[in-house]
Amino acid sequence: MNVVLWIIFLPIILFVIGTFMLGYSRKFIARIERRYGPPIQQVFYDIFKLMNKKTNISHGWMHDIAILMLLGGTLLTMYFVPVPGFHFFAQYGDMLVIMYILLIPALGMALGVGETANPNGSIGISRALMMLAGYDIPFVLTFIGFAMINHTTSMYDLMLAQQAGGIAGWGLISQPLLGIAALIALQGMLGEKPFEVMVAPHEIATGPMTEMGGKYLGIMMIQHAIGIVVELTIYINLFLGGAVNWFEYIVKLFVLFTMLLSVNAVFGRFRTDDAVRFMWKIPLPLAIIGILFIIF
Amino acid sequence: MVNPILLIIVPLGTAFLISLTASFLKNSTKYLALLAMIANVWVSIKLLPEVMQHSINVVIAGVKPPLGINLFVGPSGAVFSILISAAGLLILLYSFKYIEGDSQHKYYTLFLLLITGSHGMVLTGDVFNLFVFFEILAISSYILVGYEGKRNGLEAAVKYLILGSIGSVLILVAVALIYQEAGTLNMADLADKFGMIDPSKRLMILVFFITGMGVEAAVFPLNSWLPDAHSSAPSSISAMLSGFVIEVALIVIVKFVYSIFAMTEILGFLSLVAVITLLVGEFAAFKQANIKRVLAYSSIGQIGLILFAMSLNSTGGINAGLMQIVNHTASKSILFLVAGFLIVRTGSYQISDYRGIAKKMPVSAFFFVIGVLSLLGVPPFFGFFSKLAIIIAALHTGSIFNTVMVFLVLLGTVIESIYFLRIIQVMYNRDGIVDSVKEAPFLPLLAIAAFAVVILAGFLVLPQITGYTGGVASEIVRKMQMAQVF
Amino acid sequence: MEYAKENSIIEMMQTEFPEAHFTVKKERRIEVKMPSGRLYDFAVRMQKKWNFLHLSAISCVDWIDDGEFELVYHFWNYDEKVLVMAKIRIPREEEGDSHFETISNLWQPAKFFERDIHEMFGVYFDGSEDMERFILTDWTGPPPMRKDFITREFALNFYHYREYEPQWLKDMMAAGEGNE
Amino acid sequence: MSIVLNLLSIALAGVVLNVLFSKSKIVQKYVSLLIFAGLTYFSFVMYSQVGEHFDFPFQIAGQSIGFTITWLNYYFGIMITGITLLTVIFSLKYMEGKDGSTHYYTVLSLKTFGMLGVIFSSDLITFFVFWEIMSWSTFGLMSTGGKDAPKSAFKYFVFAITASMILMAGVVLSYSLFGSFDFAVIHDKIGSLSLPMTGFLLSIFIVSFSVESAVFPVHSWLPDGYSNTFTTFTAYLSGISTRIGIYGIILFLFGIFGIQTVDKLSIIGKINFRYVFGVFAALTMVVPTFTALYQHDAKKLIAWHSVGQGGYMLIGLASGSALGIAGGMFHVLNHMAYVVLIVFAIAAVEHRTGTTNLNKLGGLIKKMPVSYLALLFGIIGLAGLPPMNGFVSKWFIYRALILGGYPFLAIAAVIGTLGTILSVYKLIHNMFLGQLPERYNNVKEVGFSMQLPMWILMIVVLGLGIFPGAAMGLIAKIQVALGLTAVPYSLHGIQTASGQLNMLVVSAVFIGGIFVTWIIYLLGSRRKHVSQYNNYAAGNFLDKKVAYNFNYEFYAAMEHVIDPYRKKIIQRTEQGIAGLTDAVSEYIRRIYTGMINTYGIYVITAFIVTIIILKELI
Amino acid sequence: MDEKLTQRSVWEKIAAKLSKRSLWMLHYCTGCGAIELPPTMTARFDMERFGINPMVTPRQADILLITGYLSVKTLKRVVLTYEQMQAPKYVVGFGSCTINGGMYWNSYATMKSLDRYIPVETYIAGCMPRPEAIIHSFNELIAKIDRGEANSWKDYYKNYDFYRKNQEHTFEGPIETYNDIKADAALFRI
Repeated sequence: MNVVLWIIFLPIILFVIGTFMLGYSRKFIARIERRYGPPIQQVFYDIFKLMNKKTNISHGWMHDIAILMLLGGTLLTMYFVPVPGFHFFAQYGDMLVIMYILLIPALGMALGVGETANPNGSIGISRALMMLAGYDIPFVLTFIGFAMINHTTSMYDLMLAQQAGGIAGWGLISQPLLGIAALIALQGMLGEKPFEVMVAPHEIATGPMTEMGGKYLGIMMIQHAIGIVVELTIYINLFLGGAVNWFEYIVKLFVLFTMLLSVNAVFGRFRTDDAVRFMWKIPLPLAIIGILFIIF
Repeated sequence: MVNPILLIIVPLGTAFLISLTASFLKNSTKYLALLAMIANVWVSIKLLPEVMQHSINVVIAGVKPPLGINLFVGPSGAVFSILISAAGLLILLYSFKYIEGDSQHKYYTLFLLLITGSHGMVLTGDVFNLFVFFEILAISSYILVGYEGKRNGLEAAVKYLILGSIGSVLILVAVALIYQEAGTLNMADLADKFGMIDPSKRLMILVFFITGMGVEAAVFPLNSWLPDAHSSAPSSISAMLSGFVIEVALIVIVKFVYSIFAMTEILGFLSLVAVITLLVGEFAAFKQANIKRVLAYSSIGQIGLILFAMSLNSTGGINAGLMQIVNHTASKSILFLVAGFLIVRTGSYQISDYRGIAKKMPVSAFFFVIGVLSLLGVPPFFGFFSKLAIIIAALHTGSIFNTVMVFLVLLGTVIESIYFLRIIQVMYNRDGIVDSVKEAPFLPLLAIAAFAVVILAGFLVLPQITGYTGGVASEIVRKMQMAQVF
Repeated sequence: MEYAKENSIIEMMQTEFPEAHFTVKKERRIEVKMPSGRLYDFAVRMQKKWNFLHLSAISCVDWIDDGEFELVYHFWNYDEKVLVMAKIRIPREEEGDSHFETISNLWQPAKFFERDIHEMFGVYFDGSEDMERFILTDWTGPPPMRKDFITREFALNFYHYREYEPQWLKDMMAAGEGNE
Repeated sequence: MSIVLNLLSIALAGVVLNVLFSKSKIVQKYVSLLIFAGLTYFSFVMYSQVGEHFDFPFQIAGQSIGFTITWLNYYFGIMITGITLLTVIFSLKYMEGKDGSTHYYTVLSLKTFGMLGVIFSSDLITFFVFWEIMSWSTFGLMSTGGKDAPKSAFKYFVFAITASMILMAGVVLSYSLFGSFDFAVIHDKIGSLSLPMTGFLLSIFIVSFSVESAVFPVHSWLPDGYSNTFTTFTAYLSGISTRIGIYGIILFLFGIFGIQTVDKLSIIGKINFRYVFGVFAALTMVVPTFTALYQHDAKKLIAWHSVGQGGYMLIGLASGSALGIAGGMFHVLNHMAYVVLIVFAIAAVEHRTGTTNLNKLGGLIKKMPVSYLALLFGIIGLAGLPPMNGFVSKWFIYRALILGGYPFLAIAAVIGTLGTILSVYKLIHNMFLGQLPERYNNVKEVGFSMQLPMWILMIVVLGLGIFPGAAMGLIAKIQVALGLTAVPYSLHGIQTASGQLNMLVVSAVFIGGIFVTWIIYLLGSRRKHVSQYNNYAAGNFLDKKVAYNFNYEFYAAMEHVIDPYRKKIIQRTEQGIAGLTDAVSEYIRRIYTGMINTYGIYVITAFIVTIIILKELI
Repeated sequence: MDEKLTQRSVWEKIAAKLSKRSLWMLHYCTGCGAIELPPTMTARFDMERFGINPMVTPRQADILLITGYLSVKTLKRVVLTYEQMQAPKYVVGFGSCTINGGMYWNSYATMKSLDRYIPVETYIAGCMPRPEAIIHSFNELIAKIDRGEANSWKDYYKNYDFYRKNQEHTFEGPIETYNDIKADAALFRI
């Protein structure tokens, strides 16, 4: 019975956590810029206003289906990532499945933005896909390293293996190289500042979101909120030993998010090929050396 | 029991008859030649079943060997005579339409002399007699090469003449040495006595004979006459030259090395020379633009392949070599005959001028493709079985040397398929520019079709063919004894 | 002889253009008045012979009383560092464009100076490649720089000017705070 | 045994009838349709006769030759006949009006005849005979259909003839080693061979099959060859023709040599034959997919991808674990389904717009929705995303590589996938998304006869994605037949001890997620459809004349990153070899100088040399 | 904006209260007022406190800020951008140039009053008002939204002909913005 409850309430819980985290991030960056910054619940207001818009511009049926694919894909990933107290679906699909499901929202958005027939959108998507190629390789390499140690590709078993060893068992501690490489790749995955070239407002008018307005942009923000929580949870499950209760989980979420935000607040924006070169010059060799340690 | 001597006398007689009656028979002399060839084919077919049981020995003019001249007709003699007479007949049919002009009778007399020479070389049992027929063969082919009277034809004929005469001088010296050492000219007798001759003398005989016959058999260093001769001779003649004249010379060398001199230890050297000939032939043909020269070089390549098969010192090898000879005679004749009318119709030797000719001459282009496919050894055609047999024979010996040679042979086939394919692609090119061209006349196409039938139906009658060639191979391998002759 | 350089230049030009009237306005500034027909030849010599490579501007003055437009061509010489202002008068048409020949085949920038003058004054330069409007693209009124064009009156009618008496301003004025 | 004979005789009848009716196009079309329908029917019905053997009446070199049916060639048989039927249905309309269509149908049936012969052969001779027929007919058709088709077909031919010569050497070598051509006999006697000789023989066969299935170093013929001919023929080629090489590799690696003998060939510790083969497969995955980024012609891009996907199949087989081999074999079927679907969509676009140049197309989704859907299903399958079948076989391959302890091969697979996603999005974006140029305003969707194959393949791609069990049953039978351990499978995925994949649950949750999003979507007010010219352009007015698309150099930044590493080693080595043969042939041609005195010197030197050599020999 | 506001439902009141807290401003710097925006956004005056963020595209913006004079060419683009924005949208006229032409009152090239071409929500007087004035006007706007009076965008649909006539009078001819205003009016049941 509680599985059904979890299925209904998990999206709402994660949406709320995600939106508060986004609000917190805007306040955090405002504080760094010595200004008050919007209230914590600002993102709720934004999402509400967007959903309440009277006109919603759509460029074709694919534009709408893409929005469904976008949030639908993220919800799918959310259910498959184990969260404290709920890992019912984890048995049906392992980390490989999660790694591929992560790409469905990206492809959905890409198709929708393509349909809007705006070159700014297309440039944004081509940059986003190039960034994807950049950060995804080190991230998957770190996962492969762990899967080889524990001879399993299921994320839930990896989490249990880490919890068995206490703090020392955490991925970040036992395999520091893989942990750091994955952290840098995570920065790219969340689209934080140094790797934010796909939504650069000044150059390509917020890239993919150029033609998205009204409820389309609202759903994209919902997806962004849930997506951030899901990607952070993946990192936590693989490297920070997962979470036993919700309090530990939220603390880890916010600590990790603050680390990423502090990097975001300080850095400018990489050009696309510099970002890809950075991703293939720093985290990738780190991960490869990490794997070599594991093999020999 | 029909007397094999007819195979030589009939063409010789008709040749002189034609030159006599040329003045009033004018252009109808060719029908006389046709009769002679038909007679030859009939005789050789009749001979074959008898010869398979026991070889026939015919004494000429009553004088018994070792003094008199005798014909020793074994399975090799019979098989080759069928090959020569059948190919000769078809090429004769082809040249009815191909050779015009009033001096036809000269062409047909020389044609028949060529046939006589080749029959003689294959059937004779006497070394000197072999030299005589070799001379007839060589001289008639010199003149035929220069028949068209154009400048490059004559020049090629002169070159062929000079080299050919060097070759015949060498053979003459060899015959003289044989007579001086072994005291006999009869092959069977020579085979018995050859062992007793002291080694240095034997070496000299061997070298003289092989080099002399090698010039005619187009082995690598000695075949420099072949490209010019074949490319400037009339196509029917070059079809005959590379069809069976070279093979006849080759089989004579092989017969001497195996059954008469019985010097099987030089086979390693022969196979090495063979592979060099193959590679030289293929690579030289790679860059050719003139279609006749391409076919000439490819003949050199095929000769190398046949010689390699023959010098494997096993009946399987010789059997495979013989099958390859049959395949080469059929497919190379098709290619030369088709090329003949390509040149006549388009008036140029350059391959690039045949762009899109398949639309205008579909039947000859189709036969050209079949000829090429069979030559390369593509499965459904006869060439595949012969090439397969060669490689099986080579690999059966198991020696590393042969495996390396097999890979070189395969490389040669790859090169060969590339340059032949380039020709086919030009012919079947879509945007053809050749428009004023008509299809070749019916009779030559019929002749080409007959050759094609041999290739296409080859695998149906495969057991019979391998049976005959097997007989020839076993005859060659066994040392010739005097007893056989009587 | 304080303007030695300028006078030497004037002599040089005077020989070729006797009917032109040269005056030295001040140090490194020469003014030339000439009949409009002779201008093209003058411009060709300036560029090819006398090394005045730079045409910095073509300006137009609307002498409405004389009924003429005055076109002023400003030529610069990099070596001598002297500016020559060639002034010519062309008749001024009331309606439609008044015409003059183009020198854009000698100098590239002339294209834009001529387009600008055509837009603002209505002088059509024959032979120029492109006489389209490019500043006042949506302009429907007469050429605005002409003397007979009263901008104030045009602006009020065309854009329906209205005074701005907002309520808060009236209250403030009534309370007397506005003007201390 | 009559089934195989029926198959081959029908295919041969196809060839003959096509030649006979070459004059009237209509009769030829429907005759070939009938022929291939018959072929498909018989190949599906054949499962009852698996295991039978049939011998030809005559022998070659004393060995009997013939056909046999095993589960492996039943599996490939279905694929060949199925795809040929779909291709013919598609090309009924596509080939209208194109010159060379008579040639097309004849050679297509000849090629099917060759391929069926190859997969059903039970000995090396039949295998080689039908292999030659197949490669010659591929060459025949590949040289028509495009303006520089002959050149690329010639390049294919050079590779193919070299491969078949190597194969011939292998056939005869094994005959001389084992005394028989028959696969079963060789399989029994393989153990008796010395290790280096087995290695040599195995590498001969693997090299000749790698040329046909375009493994890394010898793949450069495929992109030009496949993209310059008729597009429907490209579909047929990249769908199944290159996979006959994979069939050969499976047959020889597992069927004849057996996994045990292959594992014995180890050089140092883990680095055994399979690992070396895996490295080549990894290179085949990575290099072509990133070259595909550069292409701006749709057919070339897909041709490069069919090379890349071939790498996935090979790495699955090279992993050696039951899961990996099952993944490799399953990927053959998946790849066939989605790549043919993609090329059909490209053919539909080419049929309507006349071009496949990605820089000129755009916005066709508004005019050709069905082709868009087909391409979408295809690229999701090609990229290997969950709901489609590509994901399942890639998942098998990944797990096999990771758990088998090959991390760097797994990484090559990941890099390959990402390269695929990038270039595959460029394909669908440049063709169907973005602004619709003015000249394609009156383009219509393709007719029913072209849509039918697309719909069928879409159902196959989605069906296999959600219920992989349908094909896994056949693959398990093959694995058992080849003596490998079968993979425990169920209708919707696999259940192994160390992990479970349930595609049904994944798809169900995805549909659930979409439903929830649809509800949120309905919360907002109604959507307002706008035309493509009502777009944000920083305040400028869009008009029909200006092409407001971002198609040209879609991944410029990635090209900057990759360019330094693209040394074009392959092209340079090829030019080198070609130059070498030319130089050698030029040098040798110069031997025949044409002056008589040189010929004289040749004869004399030959004479002296023979004397010297023969003196030692005697 | 003169007739009495119809009675708003409870849901609309709540919606107004929530959506007033998040207004996105189209950073469209047309005139010299644009230089006043950065100070209002950054540390000293920080308009983000009120949930007002600068956005780049009209699709995502609620507030269209016309900062200063508008030449005829720029006016044409402003009308296009306005029509591309998504309702409910509020135009803020910035500086005296938008009210009655300001310093360029007698220029032939600049438009004199903005609300003849697009409905304007609030005006900010001043020849470049200071950030405090901008913040004040934004708060004024937020209060209007809260009271539900900020419906000037409906006015564009109600008397579209008036605006259309003025626009065509100023420009050389009708401009093609691919927006069917009449259909939209029916959509919003105005």
